[in-house]
Amino acid sequence: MSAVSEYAHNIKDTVSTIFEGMAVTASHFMRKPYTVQYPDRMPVRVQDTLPFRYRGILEVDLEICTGCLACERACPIDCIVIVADKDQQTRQLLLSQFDIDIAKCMYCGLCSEACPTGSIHHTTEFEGADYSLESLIRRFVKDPVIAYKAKKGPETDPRIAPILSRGMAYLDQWAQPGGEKPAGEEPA
Amino acid sequence: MEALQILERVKNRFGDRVLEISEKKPDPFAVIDPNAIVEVGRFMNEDPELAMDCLSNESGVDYKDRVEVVYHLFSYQHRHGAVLKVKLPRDNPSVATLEGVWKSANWMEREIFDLLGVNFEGHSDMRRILMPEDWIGHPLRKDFVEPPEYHGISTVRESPIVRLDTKKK
Amino acid sequence: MQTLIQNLIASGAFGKNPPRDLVAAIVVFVMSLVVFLAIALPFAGIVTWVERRVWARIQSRVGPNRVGPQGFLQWLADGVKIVCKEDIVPDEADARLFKLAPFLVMLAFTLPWAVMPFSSSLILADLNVGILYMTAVTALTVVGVLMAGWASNNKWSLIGGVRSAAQIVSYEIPAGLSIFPVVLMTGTLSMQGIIRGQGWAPQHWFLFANPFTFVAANILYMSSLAEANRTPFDLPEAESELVAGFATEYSGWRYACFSMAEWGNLFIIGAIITTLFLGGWQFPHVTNNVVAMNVLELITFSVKVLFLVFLSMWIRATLPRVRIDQLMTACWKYFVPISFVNMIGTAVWVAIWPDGNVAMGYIMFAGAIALGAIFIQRVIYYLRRSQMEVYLNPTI
Amino acid sequence: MSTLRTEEMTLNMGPQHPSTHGVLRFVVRADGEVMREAIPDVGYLHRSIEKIAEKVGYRGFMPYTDRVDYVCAMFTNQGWGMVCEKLAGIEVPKRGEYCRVIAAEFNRIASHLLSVGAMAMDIGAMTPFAHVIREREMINDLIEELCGARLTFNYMRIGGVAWDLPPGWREKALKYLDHFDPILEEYNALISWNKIYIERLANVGVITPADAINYNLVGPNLRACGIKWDIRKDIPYSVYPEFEFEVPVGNGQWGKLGDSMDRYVVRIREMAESSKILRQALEKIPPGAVLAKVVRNFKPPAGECQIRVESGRGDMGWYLVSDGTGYPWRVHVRTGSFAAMGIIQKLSAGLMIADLVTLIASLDVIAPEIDR
Repeated sequence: MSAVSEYAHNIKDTVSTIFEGMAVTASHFMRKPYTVQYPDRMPVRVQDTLPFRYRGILEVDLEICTGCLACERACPIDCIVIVADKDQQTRQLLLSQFDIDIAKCMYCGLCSEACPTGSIHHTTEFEGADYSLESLIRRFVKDPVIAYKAKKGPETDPRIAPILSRGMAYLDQWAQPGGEKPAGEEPA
Repeated sequence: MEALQILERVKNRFGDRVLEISEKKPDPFAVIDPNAIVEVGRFMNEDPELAMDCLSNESGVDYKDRVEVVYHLFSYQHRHGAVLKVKLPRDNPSVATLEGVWKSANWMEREIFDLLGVNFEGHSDMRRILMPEDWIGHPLRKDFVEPPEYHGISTVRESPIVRLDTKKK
Repeated sequence: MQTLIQNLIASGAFGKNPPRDLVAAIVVFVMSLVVFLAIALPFAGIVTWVERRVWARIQSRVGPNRVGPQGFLQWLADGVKIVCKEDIVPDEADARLFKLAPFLVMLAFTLPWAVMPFSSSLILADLNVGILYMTAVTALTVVGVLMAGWASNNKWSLIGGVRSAAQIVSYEIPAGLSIFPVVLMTGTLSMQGIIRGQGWAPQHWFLFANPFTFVAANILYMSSLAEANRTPFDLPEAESELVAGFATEYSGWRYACFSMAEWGNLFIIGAIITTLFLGGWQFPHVTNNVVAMNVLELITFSVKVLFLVFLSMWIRATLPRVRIDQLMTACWKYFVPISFVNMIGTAVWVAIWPDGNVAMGYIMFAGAIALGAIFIQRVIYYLRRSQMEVYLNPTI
Repeated sequence: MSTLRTEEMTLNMGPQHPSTHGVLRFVVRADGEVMREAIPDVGYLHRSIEKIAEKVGYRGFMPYTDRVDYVCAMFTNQGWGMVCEKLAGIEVPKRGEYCRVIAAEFNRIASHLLSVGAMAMDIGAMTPFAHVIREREMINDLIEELCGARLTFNYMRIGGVAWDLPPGWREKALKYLDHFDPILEEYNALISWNKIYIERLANVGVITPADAINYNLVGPNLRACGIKWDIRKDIPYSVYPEFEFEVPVGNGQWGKLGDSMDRYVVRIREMAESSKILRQALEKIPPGAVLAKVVRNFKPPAGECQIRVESGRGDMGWYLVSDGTGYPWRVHVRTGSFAAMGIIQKLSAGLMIADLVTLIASLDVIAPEIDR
């Protein structure tokens, strides 16, 4: 390419590409903005729009906690502390402490995968800001409670049954490790 | 070429300076005399049938009784790879640098020096790379104990959860 | 202005026989204050809000919309916030120069308003060298910016300051040369004189007078952007390279001075181009009422200027930044030679058609409309291609 | 004419600087605008992830791998999963592999989007960055639905993936891809073929093919030098052999072979190829389990192995030494950014300060991946 034609080409390229770029940006004036006006200008709470698998702040349903310590063992950073002792007289497992340090929790979901009943599970709650690290500890046991013991047949206790069915549904959708659960959707 | 054939070829060339060939799956490797590693490296780089033009990975492993430096070589030309190892004493481990053969060794050797304390002789820039310059110790050594504080900054955060029982997990 | 001073003295507001110079000084001071406070500052403020909204729309965002209706008062909130902030002078900085620099930049921003031709009679001073004065005082910025860069005692600031100096000094040349064609055609440097040389209709604007002036207008616009440190020539404050360039160490109201001058300068750029090429305040004579006529002219002028301001925002949202050597290449290898060609071409044009070529005006205007049509077609093409309704998150 | 006396100045760029993509530091020796040398200083983001691996065990390390490269965490997940599977000889179910590929390719698009957007921003164009972040958000929404997190996915497990595709997800993903392809074209019109942009990138930081191999550059950086090398094609893993896709290589169309523009264009083209792979994968995905049966207390046999994954930043090497216990003896990650960082000092001589910024961006350096 001779110098003159290169010179002319440079000008032409510059002008035409800028023209094209301006057309793209101009077209954006006519499109809707994408941003979400969090938190006060949304029709619903953002927590309600999050997908089921969203890994938010952990929650424990003590009613169906078996005290098996699977979650405590699965946790890579030891943010779950469970104290479960066998009562010498009643021969029952007594949960006297179930604390989760959600300041330390990294929301990996390994604990809720390990849970046999779906007792420990993630919620869609994510707004956990607080003023001190101590206040970020979730203490689930107020008074020592007896751990849940799986029954042979279906759960009959009307107080526990709905919680357990929720927990099992949670496990179903979470596709328990092992992969035995059927696929969530039909393949093409 | 298969990895084992490559290692055989090196063995034929260097004889007993190739100390050992392990055929263990999945990655067979050859243990090289630390004094010969540059020679072996250069041979593998320049030999037209091996043409190991890339030092894909260099890492150090601390085995409590020795320190190993592992070289993963790769040839883009022939699309084959091989693994070399040198075994070094745990006190003052030192081996010649491969920087002269593969430029990529420069940073990887700095990292090994930093984290495992292997000294690479003849390296152009043997400084710590990831840890601060004034850090004491080499963190990936198995006997490394993390200092409780660094420049007055605590390196540990006590868990605010107090176990109700004294049982240790 | 003269008559105003005479009337004031005659009315006895300053007592009997006041010194004439004193009255003139007071009048000029008050008038400039009014122009500055009533027009320049709010403009600089509002334009920041407009720019942020324009940017936001281009970037599929909403932009500031919380303070006031549609966030209109955002600029006031920002202003109050920034003025309340601590004014930090770094220990190692050259304190005197450091404090002085923002004033110089502000000076360069305020002085051009003296010759701003808002309408046929709304002008502080119709200097007979108006346009020359305008280019001269806007170049004062370089002193302030260089001073700020040097005094900050920060290497990034210094680089920013030096870049700015190199850039503004270089781009003065194509800018100056691009004014020449208009001066050649009108034979005057007065702002009002240049505007009176054009008509209200687009085909009578100097922009469409001949091909050379059209190119000159574009070069002048680009050069002015460079002088005002706007993208794609915002090297002095290139935030990805120099953090904030010469303004890195500034805080509080001193920083506000810099940014205000930067945005205020947009108006000045627009005003220069409007005056020279877009027919200024020219409006068809629809009424004999002088006040109404002036208001209409003011609106015309403002609309044209604001369009150019909007254009610069749009460009800023579209284009990346050039490198310093490319900046110089663009100036010395492209803008300057082409400006010379423009100058000579216009001179020949004027020699052939001393009163201008009316047919050319219509042809150029038609060409511009055709270009606009192609542009709109491209915009529609991109709109059709994109399927922006694919919003996966149900919250939107 | 006597020569102009100039003085070299030392500039400290970083660790907090707008364009260092994380926490990097460069000691720049410059003569005015022209650099003599830029010496990278890394380690500000060192979190001793390799040491952590020795403490938390095989399963517990999976969430930590997300932090190795948080921009494309799927690949670090996959790398860790693959190296454990190779050592223990675990076969991943077909559907699991497909899920891995789908998640990983979406993540590759997201990673490349961030890379090219950040590059545009470093050059001074703000709008493309906002646009790519918008696209990335849409991909993140998809991935969030898949695995519940937007950045630190922890999606894969040793032996497969944790979660199957949720109902209706496939259609959503396909719909997104239909949206993505025109957007890529629009993006190109806006920035890639812009003359200023090309001028800024062409002939900057030219890497010769020999240098690229010698410095162990990987992924798009290597391909930009004209070397047709992609782990997905050349050392096939997972189910990649079942897909048809091109390996884009640099051709020096805009300047010299292996310049910044080539690296940029390779990333742009790779996004289109990923989109192709995704369409095929979403069409072909077979039924079945997604996770192989792995004992809960996973203990691979003693031994060592290395695998290579084609991550967003190229060939990521995982080296694992096991002693047969439940905790890895040694894990080493060889990452693309680490190698890319090593070549910057060599490339920087004679460039301008503004070019250093584009050079870092074009090598797509991510600070956590360097420091681990």
